[in-house]
Amino acid sequence: MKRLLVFLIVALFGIFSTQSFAKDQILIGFTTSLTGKLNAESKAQLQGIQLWVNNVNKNGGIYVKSMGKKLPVALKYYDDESNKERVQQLYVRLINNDHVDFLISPYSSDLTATAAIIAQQYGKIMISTGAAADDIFAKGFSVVYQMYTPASRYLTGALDMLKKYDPKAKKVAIIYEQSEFAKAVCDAAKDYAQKHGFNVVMFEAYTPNTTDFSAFLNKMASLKPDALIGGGHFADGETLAKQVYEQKMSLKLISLIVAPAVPKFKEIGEAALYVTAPSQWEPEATYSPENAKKLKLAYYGPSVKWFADAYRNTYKQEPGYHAAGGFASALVLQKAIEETGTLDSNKIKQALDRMNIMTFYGQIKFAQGKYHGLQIGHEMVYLQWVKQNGQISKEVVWPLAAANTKLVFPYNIKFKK
Amino acid sequence: MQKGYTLFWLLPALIALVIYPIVTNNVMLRETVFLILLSITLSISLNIILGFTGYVSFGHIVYYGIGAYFAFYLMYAYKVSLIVSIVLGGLVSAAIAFVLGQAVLSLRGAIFAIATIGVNEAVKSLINNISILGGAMGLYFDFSIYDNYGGALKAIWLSYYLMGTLTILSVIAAYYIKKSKFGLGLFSIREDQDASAVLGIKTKLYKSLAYATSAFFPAIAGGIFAFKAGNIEPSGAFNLVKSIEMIVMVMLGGYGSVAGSALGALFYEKIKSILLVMPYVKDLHLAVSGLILLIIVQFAPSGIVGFLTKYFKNLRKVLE
Amino acid sequence: MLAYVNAVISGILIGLAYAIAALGLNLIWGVMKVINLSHGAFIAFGMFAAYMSVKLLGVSVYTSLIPIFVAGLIVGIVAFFVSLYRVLNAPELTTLLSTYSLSLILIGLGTFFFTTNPRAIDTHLGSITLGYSSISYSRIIVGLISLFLAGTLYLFLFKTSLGKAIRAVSQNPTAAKLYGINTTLVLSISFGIGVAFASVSGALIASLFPFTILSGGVYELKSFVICVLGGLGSPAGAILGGLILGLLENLLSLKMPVDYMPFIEFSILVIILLIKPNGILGRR
Amino acid sequence: MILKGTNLKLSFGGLVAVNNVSFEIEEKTIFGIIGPNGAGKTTLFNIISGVYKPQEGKLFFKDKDITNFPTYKRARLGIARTHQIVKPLSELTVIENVMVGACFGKKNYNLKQAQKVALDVINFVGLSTKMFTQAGQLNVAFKKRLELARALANEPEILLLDEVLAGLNPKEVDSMLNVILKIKQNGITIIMIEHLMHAIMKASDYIMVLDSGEKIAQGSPQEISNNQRVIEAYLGDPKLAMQLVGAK
Repeated sequence: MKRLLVFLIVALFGIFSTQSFAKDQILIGFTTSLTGKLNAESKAQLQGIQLWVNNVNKNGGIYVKSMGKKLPVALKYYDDESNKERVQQLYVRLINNDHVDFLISPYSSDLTATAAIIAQQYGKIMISTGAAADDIFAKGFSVVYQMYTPASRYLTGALDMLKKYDPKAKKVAIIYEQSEFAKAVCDAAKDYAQKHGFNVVMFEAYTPNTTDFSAFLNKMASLKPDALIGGGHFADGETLAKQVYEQKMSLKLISLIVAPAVPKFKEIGEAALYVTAPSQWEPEATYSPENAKKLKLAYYGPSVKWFADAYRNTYKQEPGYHAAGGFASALVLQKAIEETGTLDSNKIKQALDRMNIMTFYGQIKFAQGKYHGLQIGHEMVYLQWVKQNGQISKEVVWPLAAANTKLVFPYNIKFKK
Repeated sequence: MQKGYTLFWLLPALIALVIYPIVTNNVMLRETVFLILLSITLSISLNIILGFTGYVSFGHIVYYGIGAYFAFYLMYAYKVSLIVSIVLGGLVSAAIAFVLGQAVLSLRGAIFAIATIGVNEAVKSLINNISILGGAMGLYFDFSIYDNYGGALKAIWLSYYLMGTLTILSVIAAYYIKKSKFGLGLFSIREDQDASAVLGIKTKLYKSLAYATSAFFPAIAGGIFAFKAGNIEPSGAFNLVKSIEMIVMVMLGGYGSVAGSALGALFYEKIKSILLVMPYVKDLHLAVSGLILLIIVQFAPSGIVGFLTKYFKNLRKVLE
Repeated sequence: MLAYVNAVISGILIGLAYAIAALGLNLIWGVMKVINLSHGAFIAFGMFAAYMSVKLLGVSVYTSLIPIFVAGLIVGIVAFFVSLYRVLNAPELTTLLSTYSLSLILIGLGTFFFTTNPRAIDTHLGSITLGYSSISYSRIIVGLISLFLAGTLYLFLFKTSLGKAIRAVSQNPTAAKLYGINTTLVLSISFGIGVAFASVSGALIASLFPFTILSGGVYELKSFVICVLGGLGSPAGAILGGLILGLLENLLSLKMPVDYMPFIEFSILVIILLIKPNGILGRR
Repeated sequence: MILKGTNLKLSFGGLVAVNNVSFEIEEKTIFGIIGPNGAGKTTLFNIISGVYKPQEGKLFFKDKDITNFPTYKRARLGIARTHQIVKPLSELTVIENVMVGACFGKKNYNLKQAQKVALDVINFVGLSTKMFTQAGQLNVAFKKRLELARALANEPEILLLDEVLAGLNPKEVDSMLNVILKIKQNGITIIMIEHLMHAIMKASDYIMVLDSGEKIAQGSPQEISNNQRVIEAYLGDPKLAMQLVGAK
């Protein structure tokens, strides 16, 4: 029996051992959903971050003043399978086993909310991208910073659009995924709609992974709304748009979060046509140093055109906002490191707290106080899928000041052809 | 039933396991051991209804989830202290199991198994729709909650100590139940329920009590886990896959044996972590664990303990 | 009113597809009293078989049903000998775990080859308009194929000697053995048919909705509910249960949030098991 | 009078298994029940031990109405039984099997006391060599003894024996019969179902005859073997009829 005990202890010693190494790189850790339902968005976000790494290392790395040299950057990431429990285990691992210097969040508000807890528990700075929920930032986190325009300002523009194009359209149906982010968006949209004289005839959630929307659509058809807004993530949003099209729903406006803003959305063909979506960023955006000067902000990092071209050249794909968000999240860290000249968490935190800059991705400024870390600088744009010369493409249609083409209205015009 | 020697080695071994990360102050190791302890608690508890009483509770994770939700909500909404919350969570979960047991334990065999899956899925989808419990997104602590425990890092250690204590208590409880008159009654029910009733055993009461006991410890474990994680959501708390993993642990170790279910949990976690980091196998870990399970079921249905005691009869007293 | 008509029609159509999935599960339970926990994995197998046929071979998803059925039959018979043959007389825990391990292997391999990314098969058949909403032709076709499959299974079970042998074994295995029925053959074929039905239902479902390698689990759980509703072991019950579930899903959701459906379904499962263990039409 | 049944009736679907059966059993006697296959003997046992509830009629134990008592409560009152198809607790050892009987029987012993009682009973029925064998591994004869031992460990006032002699060879039958008679001497009332005519005629003080669920005769072994109706009832089963006549 004693022998067994000794054996057990020895075995434990053998199995777990840690090693240390000299500081010769800046290590940034995160998890990404290489598999699972969040795969499409995660991949774009990851590519955005990787583009940043390649760009920084091409120039020899980031100059860290306290060390007197340029340090290359490296990424350490794991597949979180779009699974919350996995996210928590892996972030503990990133912090304690891989000894990463900084964290970037996983994709999606749900995964970010759980990762944020671990980051906060161990006091590691985490830049959250791909997470727009507001209430993550009402939990008293002091080391988590948001890149996305928060959910509460996500779909309100769609209602403004509807009012502008058809002041008589009052009936709105809201169908959203049961997820942190979609619920936050749609709760805020519902409040906004009711405050502005709309009649919310349907307000329902569907479980994540829903594939059959016929029951929703059937019910919706009988309520005859003018507009459908809502959605959740890519897979469900794409399906919803497809089934709306198959059932020839007579709607004036559809605005769904996430899915239509992903370039892959056009694969559903005709069903994609005239669907609108809010977007964090589009390659057509007009952020520039001149623009920044007008707002009395410093411009930092590459231009919109550089990013869009570099992304296209590297990945042979159109950049979407997930990719831009990924790149920008790392860019923010780079700015803070260069500014403070250290890798010290406390100093970096102070730099982030006072940051207010313009980048290719737009303005970036984080809230202080009760909602510490919430993004308050960045603004949304709206895009619509249209057909030009037989090609389906997306154009920025809202706000009018930023639009490069006019909204096609109403949505159901396509059934009448 | 004579007292054996199982606890004489099992308890010191467990205590050594719990203490090791504390002594070395190794955080990664603590995380690993925490999960092992959780698994041991779950498998030891499931063994009471599955191994002792013979009821295949396929959706047993429902009690873990109920306990976790109850405790989490007390802490989240009413700022009740951790210990009180988890104990209440355990009691509530046990009470629900007792009441539900009155009905579902009248089903037998595979039908009972299906019914327990149904109970788990029903509770999960119910909570998905209760907005004060956060619906499908679940609930998140405000971070200030950890301040009451001396900050987040101390709170994580606290949950580790609690999990260690719980595991040791559950092992002791399971062993003494097995060695008691109550345990004898349960084993009798497992072998032949009708004959047991004729012999004077209050079968319904005994089954329900066993069911409640086997719900109690997982519920507390759920509360501790949720506290440590800082959040809770239905698909994690009522994860059917975890439920089936519990059964696999009991089977791997040996149905009905306390030492067996502890060893089964340890081995299962070990195999899983090895598979997860092995090159080539990593992406196939699900398929490989399926293959291992298939081999156990087909060729060693009585698990590690059954295999050992078959060839080394003397081991029987130390592997109860 | 039209909303109800629509709901009834889509309920019946989808209910028939559910019924095909449940038929596979029910046949296996009826014949060998085994709850096949690899059912969902075989549904996923069918989904991906259909997906591969469409993407790689370019055949229509409906044509692919025939090879998928045959493949399902063969895979099922092999699966029977691998996972069940040795343990048929063991306690139910063993058969549950044995079929579950099979499911782990299949899903594990599936995840390795296909990842868990969502896929979809486009049928592009358009839709028929009824009042202010429409029903797609692909749903109608799925309903009709399901009906055809159910009819064929009925003819097989009641008109062929093998089918009669299957029914005999399911009603009284000992007596069937005494009458010289080769029970091993009957059991393996029934398992094969069960798996073939699961696979074909997977392919049918895949022609309507997007899916991942894990989607089978959802339909497996639905199949449990259906079997319990209609009576475990009764093929006719599976059809009835499928229709009830399809109608419930579509009709109830007109009056209450759709999200409550899973709760209602599983509560029905537990309650029926407790008060009418032989299904809503069964005797106590 | 220790046990009394009045107008007991139980049917399954259309089949009446026990129809209007009444009986009274005196303390410290052996009460035999015989009848052709399907006469309802085991069903009657199941009614007495509480496995089934009768649809009509009442059951009294020492003038107490126990018709609606659950099974376990009857065991605790002092009614123990064996099963026609043995029900060993297969994966438990012989001594554990018997301890179950002692623990949950009339005296509600704790484990220590139960162990003592179990040892006595095991010696009494002659199972001491098999004490630590798993019950599932015993042969039929030993399994029958185990059934008996477990029931005895309940320390009952009434012992129901359902064909404990079936399947035993003549030597085993004799030794089992001796055990049964010894049990009677210890002051326990025995009700036994048996097909082995010579054995039951020898052991019983009274015999009740059932046929198709109905009681067709009751009396001393002598009276029964001369009863015309009983012989007629057995004509369907010539072998038993011969035994019946031969046992005169």
